[in-house]
Amino acid sequence: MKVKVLAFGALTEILDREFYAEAEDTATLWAKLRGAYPALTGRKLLVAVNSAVVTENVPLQENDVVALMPPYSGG
Amino acid sequence: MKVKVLAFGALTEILDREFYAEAEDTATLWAKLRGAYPALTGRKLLVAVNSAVVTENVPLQENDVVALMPPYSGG
Amino acid sequence: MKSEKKVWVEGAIAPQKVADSLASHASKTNIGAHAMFLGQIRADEIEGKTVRAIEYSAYRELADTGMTDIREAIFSKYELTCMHVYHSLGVVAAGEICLFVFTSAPHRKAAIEACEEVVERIKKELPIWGREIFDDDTHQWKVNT
Amino acid sequence: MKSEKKVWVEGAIAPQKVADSLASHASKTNIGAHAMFLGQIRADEIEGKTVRAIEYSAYRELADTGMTDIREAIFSKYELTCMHVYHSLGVVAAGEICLFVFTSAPHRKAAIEACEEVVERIKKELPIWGREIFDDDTHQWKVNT
Repeated sequence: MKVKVLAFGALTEILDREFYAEAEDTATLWAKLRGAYPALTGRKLLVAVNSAVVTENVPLQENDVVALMPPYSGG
Repeated sequence: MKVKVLAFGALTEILDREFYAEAEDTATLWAKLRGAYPALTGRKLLVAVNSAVVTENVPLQENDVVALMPPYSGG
Repeated sequence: MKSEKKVWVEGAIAPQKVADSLASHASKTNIGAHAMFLGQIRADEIEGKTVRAIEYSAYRELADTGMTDIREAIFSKYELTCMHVYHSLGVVAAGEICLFVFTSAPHRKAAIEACEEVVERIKKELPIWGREIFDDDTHQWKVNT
Repeated sequence: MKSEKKVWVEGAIAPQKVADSLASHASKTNIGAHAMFLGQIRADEIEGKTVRAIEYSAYRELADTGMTDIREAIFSKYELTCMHVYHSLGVVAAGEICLFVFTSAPHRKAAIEACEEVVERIKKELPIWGREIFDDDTHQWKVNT
């Protein structure tokens, strides 16, 4: 599946803010990115698919939007 | 002892805001006033002598200032 | 920081005072959090009559001492940078502000908790009385809950 | 009262916004208490460098949903009259305001508790990130405690 990936916060120093990737589920996507960018290893991460936070591995559909988010630090 | 009496809040509808009275202690003062102004009977009261709140009957000195105060309602 | 401050305001507290007080803290860059409380006069309906204003009076001498006690206790208890309190005397109309408590601290917990404690202590400990004036010009004395 | 509100402010929140927001509530004469929280950028010193600003970014779509959830939960839990929240995006300098939470209610307990809960939930639940910019133009990503 080709999905759109959005990166936020400190992750934007390693990844582009927005790019496309191929993956069947969110766990595979993150594993692939870690393989390509070793600096991602060990990072705390929140994942949202189509603007809803997911807490487990979820299968991806074509054109899904996957957000990769470090811990929040607003306020 | 001649003392200066200050009345506050709802008490000012019964007593003058400021007047002089003769009494040996705070309990006697209040009893005298109740005798003269029956509308005072049963009123909740805080008493201060020379700008310090007193919670028991205290003897009065000549020229003391006695404040008679209903429950506070600021804020 | 613990010095005497002017507490009493004749009539309503202007909303602009809140902005001005806040703006004056921009140079204190160790502050991370401000907490504010504002009391506003409610147009309560009581037995068919509506409160149109409250007239506040105080035993100033005792209230000033009480405010100093509160200030000192709050500064010993919380890690605060500043604290400002304004209370109206005289007539304040419904919809207007009669109390403004403003605490600032490096971190939010101290500012928030101090602000709330100051509000509670002011209501409980300061010799201030409110006379509720109704739309037909009758009145009754306010009772704090 | 529960309708969508504008939350995001480009750059710092002006102190005047606080006065204007407060003044606009004078006509709501069922309000008896306002609670406010303001976050201000601290010039923290970290390893000899001083924070001169924080640059905020957010995942807007998700943050808007989160803010709607918070608003609805707070209005169900507390007897509130209004609630306003403003959060900066972009660069906010040390000493400037980056967060403004404003709750109003007939009685103080609801206003104060709601305000504190909103602040905590915003920090915990909204996808916002702060990049601390030092005086030598290096930076680090803020971590909420």
